[in-house]
Amino acid sequence: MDDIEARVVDNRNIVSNYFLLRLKLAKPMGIVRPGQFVMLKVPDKNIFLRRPFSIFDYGRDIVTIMYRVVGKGTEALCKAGKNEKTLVLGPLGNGFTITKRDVCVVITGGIGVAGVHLLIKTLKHDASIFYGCSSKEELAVIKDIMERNPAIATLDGSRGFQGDVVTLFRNQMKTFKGKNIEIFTCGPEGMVKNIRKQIEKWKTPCQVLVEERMACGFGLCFGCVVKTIDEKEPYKRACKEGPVFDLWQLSL
Amino acid sequence: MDDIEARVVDNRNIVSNYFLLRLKLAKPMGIVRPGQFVMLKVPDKNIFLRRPFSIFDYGRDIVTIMYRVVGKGTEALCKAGKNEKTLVLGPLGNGFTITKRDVCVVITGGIGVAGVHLLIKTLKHDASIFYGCSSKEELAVIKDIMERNPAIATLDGSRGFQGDVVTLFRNQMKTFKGKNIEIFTCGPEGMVKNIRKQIEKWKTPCQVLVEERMACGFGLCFGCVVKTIDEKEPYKRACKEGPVFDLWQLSL
Amino acid sequence: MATISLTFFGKRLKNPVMNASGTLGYSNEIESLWGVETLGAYVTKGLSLRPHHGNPTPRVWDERSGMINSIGLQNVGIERFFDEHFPFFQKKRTPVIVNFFGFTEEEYLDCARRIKPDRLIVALEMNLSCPNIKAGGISFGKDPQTVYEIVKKVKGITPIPVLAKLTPEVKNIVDIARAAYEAGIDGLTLINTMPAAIVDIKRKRVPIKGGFSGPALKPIALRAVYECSKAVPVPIIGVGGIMDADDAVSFLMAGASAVQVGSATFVDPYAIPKIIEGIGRYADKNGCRNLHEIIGITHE
Amino acid sequence: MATISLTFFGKRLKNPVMNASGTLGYSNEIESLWGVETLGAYVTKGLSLRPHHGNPTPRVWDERSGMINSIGLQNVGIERFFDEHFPFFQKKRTPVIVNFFGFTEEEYLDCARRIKPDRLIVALEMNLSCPNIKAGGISFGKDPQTVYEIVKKVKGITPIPVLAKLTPEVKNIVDIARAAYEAGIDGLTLINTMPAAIVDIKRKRVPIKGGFSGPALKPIALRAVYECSKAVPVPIIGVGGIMDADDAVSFLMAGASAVQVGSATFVDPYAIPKIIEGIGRYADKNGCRNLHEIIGITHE
Ligand SMILES: Cc1cc2nc3c(=O)[nH]c(=O)nc-3n(C[C@H](O)[C@H](O)[C@H](O)COP(=O)(O)OP(=O)(O)OC[C@H]3O[C@@H](n4cnc5c(N)ncnc54)[C@H](O)[C@@H]3O)c2cc1C
Ligand SMILES: Cc1cc2nc3c(=O)[nH]c(=O)nc-3n(C[C@H](O)[C@H](O)[C@H](O)COP(=O)(O)OP(=O)(O)OC[C@H]3O[C@@H](n4cnc5c(N)ncnc54)[C@H](O)[C@@H]3O)c2cc1C
Ligand SMILES: Cc1cc2nc3c(=O)[nH]c(=O)nc-3n(C[C@H](O)[C@H](O)[C@H](O)COP(=O)(O)O)c2cc1C
Ligand SMILES: Cc1cc2nc3c(=O)[nH]c(=O)nc-3n(C[C@H](O)[C@H](O)[C@H](O)COP(=O)(O)O)c2cc1C
Ligand code: FES
Ligand code: FES
Repeated sequence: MDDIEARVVDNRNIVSNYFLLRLKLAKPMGIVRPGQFVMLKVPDKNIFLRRPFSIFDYGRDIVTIMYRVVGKGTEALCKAGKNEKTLVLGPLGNGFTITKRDVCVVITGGIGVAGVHLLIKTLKHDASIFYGCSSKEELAVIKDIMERNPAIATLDGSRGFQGDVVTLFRNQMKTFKGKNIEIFTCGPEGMVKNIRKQIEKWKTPCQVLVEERMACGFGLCFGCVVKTIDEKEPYKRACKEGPVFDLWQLSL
Repeated sequence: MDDIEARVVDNRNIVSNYFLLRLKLAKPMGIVRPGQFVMLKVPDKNIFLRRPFSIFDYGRDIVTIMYRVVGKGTEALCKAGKNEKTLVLGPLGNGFTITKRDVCVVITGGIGVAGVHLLIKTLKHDASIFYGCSSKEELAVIKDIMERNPAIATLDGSRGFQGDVVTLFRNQMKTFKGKNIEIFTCGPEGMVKNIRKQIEKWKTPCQVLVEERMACGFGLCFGCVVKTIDEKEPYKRACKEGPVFDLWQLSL
Repeated sequence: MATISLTFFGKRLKNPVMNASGTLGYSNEIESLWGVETLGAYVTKGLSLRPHHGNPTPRVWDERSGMINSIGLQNVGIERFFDEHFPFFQKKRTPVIVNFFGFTEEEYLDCARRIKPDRLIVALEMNLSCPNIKAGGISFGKDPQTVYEIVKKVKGITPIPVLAKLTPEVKNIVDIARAAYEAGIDGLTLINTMPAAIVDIKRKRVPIKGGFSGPALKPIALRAVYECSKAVPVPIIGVGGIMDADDAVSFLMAGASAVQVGSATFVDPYAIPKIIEGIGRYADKNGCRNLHEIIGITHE
Repeated sequence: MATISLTFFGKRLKNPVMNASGTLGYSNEIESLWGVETLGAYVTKGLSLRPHHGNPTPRVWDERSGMINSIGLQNVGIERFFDEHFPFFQKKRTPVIVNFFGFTEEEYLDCARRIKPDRLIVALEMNLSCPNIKAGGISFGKDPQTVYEIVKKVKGITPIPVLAKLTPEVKNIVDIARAAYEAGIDGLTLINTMPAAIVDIKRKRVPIKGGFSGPALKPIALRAVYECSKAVPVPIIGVGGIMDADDAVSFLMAGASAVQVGSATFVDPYAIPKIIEGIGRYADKNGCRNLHEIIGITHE
């Protein structure tokens, strides 16, 4: 991990408020594991703190980030032009742990895919992917993983299953029967809670990438905590002990 | 007066810490009188307030400013590169009043010349100019008024009279004997006080351009006051009632 | 189109945006750029019974996220203000809020007594940050008890609605707000500048100590507005670091009925008209027919 | 070359720069970037007698000129700190200042009692901004009388030098500094965060209320340091909005003997080593052989 100067290569609008940002680093980052993130300086004088973003992709000094515009930091970020200078602190946090399983199931939706994209790339072809979004237009976001044949749910039914991604997963759960599966997920809290409800009975292993507001990104401030079932010390730092947690350790 | 968008044409170091900044205005400024000034936005995120600068020259949408680097605002200003965007509020304040006299005497020193430069240009050839600075290198600052044959004083004696500009003026006072003269000056408080001492006896008419820290530049804040002999209301706004004052009204 | 006008102490204001006291001259200084009739109301420079000379310079200093001022309450006095400047507002039919102060309790009372009700005068705004000479220079606004007493007396003297303008340098601003409310205050203006100082490291000195204003003040002011508007049921005017329409909307949502803009005008002399326009645009865009729909909405 | 080392309560510190409490983890978090032995002294996260869970999220929020935090004093407690983290500082021979707090007077006293003198412990730093449960949640640092009492008692219990860390949200910080001094305090840390709030206009709510830190705090902190260092003859540690070496030098000139850096580390994790280097460069460039030549130089 280090704080590295970087320049914007491109900062492209994919669809609606999704952007893909590629940054050229002045020197290589450390070894990147799927699920790790960076703290990115937003090149705008009104933004004080850095913002955490999952490493969407990384290779040859280019780090790629996919982000959705949701507030003042990301609004400012989407205005960053080619060659604009910034700083990238990373790689940070503990990524996903890939253990040998019969099937790795990745469930995600919306911008959540940014957190599992590198994981999907790493998992090769032994993975079952579920992706949910509002309509078929949004599928532009997962263009480069379409070849992995993800099961798709759209809220408006314009493509794939009509409904939310957890219902789609539930409908297909029987196909995993008897198999040794592990779930990997990243997305809104509501989705994670729904997944939990579906697998409560079997306590299926499940790794969750959580997103919390951060100030430092590497354990200094205790700003980014998530509540766990550890009674002695319930609040764990998402940036340091996470951002990937065992679902069954979380107190949702 | 208006607040006008502008871009840096060039921002040139003349000598030591003197700079000449030319700005192209998006639209013409109002009619400019010698001694008026602008409030300039310093294009740097750490500079909150604008800075006042005399209009060194003005013509065809180009306003020129000569400045000396003395603190954080001017330090930031000298980093402004070609085409950088800024804002120019002006023209502001009351300039010099040019009345018919036998001789107009302009006494100035150092960066003070920036305040009287346009006056000198306007006065045509019926003016007697005294300029003081530390050494002959600094004369680069008055290059374009050298043709007006200014009397020069340098502290190190490397050119002209060795000593300060007010002593030089005193030495030549007899040449003005019997003439109806008026003095115009702009410079450090010490210089103005010295001039006053020299002409105290005759109460020679004298207009002084004062420099005070400003926040608004046009009478809103009462930040830029100078003390006058008006007992009822001693503090007058340099930006609104000035920046040019009658020396004999000031309480120095 | 949404209306952003409002009724404030029974008077109709075009919009909820005013200048902050001491940041828009005496009357017509801004006229070459825009007219004071643009304002919801014009707030006067702080006025006292007798004219006051103010502090020597430097009086203003730049700071990364705002500015420091130490004007020292220079003003021509109430009488000259009403003789020389008030007619301008009458001509322009612009509602006025009269900011005033005193160095003794008697001076506050005399001020309040001198200001006669007028169709255009919306309210008096008591600046409680003024040093109380009899109390060794500690400002009037520091103790709930002192605030209670002076507000009670001023309210007993004038029929004009009275706003108390509070300083943030107190133990607990909500206690001060409550004291003013119990004494019968009609509204609050929150907040005045925060005491601060600058060090000039080149010249190794402290060139200025004074009041800090500008963007740095905003979250401090927002908290004061939020807490006080929950605690006392009188209208609040929010002030502190408002630079754009979003900032102004933040104050309304925190519980302010109107806002004042100070230092922003020095950075951009068109800040006030831009903010007024921006609030209108915000309302239109968000289908907000009336500002009451957002005032204090964060309380729920 | 100039020396920027100093003697603080009889201990030698390499330089006058410390982290601010709560902004540099428990011990080794920064080690992959730079070592804690770089610091003049390491200041611990606020510790209490018993472990404390802290507040739910959101705990941090970005603001134009700083940030707001509402961590809620989460910590593992004094015992676990000394068991699990203190040995790290021993190994690294890094001087430590132990920041602590309590929700009752007894908890403060118990904390002070538990911390045993050690070669590496430079001082205890009492965080007086903690809510006093018995006084209805008003913090200990608000009243000169309360401050006097608690400081007096803590001083009676521990042989270790004690610093009082004061909140700026008081009537007059100099009165608080004087009360602490009269009770025997050994030094002051000025200042803690300023209470503030954020409005999220998109979601029409106040997502966080908490302490404001960062550049916006600097002139407020500088004034506290300047006034208090003139009023009381004990060493002062300046903290609030220090982003670079010039800021640190400003605090020294205002009267601080040392400085702490908090939020700057989140913006630039190398801020502290850069500031240390920058102070050295400043001293060299200005022919300042020893920091005593500039500490409090603005007082003259
Ligand atoms: C480990 C990690 C990885 C992340 N990866 C990505 C990513 O790859 N792509 C992406 O678009 N986003 C990602 N996020 C979320 C991203 O950091 C936030 O969306 C961003 O910081 C919002 O900044 P803002 O100023 O635009 O929003 P703000 O105006 O600050 O807030 C807008 C809304 O976003 C929520 N929010 C703000 N910060 C966070 C945060 N850190 N985590 C979750 N919600 C937040 C707020 O609560 C609020 O509702 C990640 C967050 C974490 C912790
Ligand atoms: C009407 C007017 C016209 C001016 N014309 C020119 C000009 O043509 N060229 C030029 O170089 N300067 C001019 N000045 C001065 C110029 O405004 C200041 O030098 C500048 O604002 C300093 O900013 P800073 O941030 O670099 O200095 P700071 O760091 O703010 O201060 C550095 C030093 O400069 C002094 N200073 C700061 N502001 C002013 C000020 N407004 N007036 C006088 N002293 C100040 C301070 O007291 C301090 O000693 C003029 C000032 C006025 C009021
Ligand atoms: C130059 C200046 C003069 C001020 N004069 C007064 C005053 O006379 N009376 C008063 O109550 N407040 C005065 N204030 C405080 C402002 O009205 C306002 O409360 C403060 O500046 C915060 O708002 P801002 O951040 O928008 O500037 C003054 C502020 C400034 C900057
Ligand atoms: C995330 C965070 C946690 C903090 N925790 C503590 C604490 O536990 N005890 C304490 O006395 N101060 C605490 N503070 C206050 C800082 O020590 C410091 O006084 C304040 O942040 C101002 O300095 P800065 O502007 O350099 O950040 C904390 C500040 C932050 C930002
Ligand atoms: S963001 Fe600071 S501890 Fe996680
Ligand atoms: S600078 Fe504001 S009145 Fe002159």
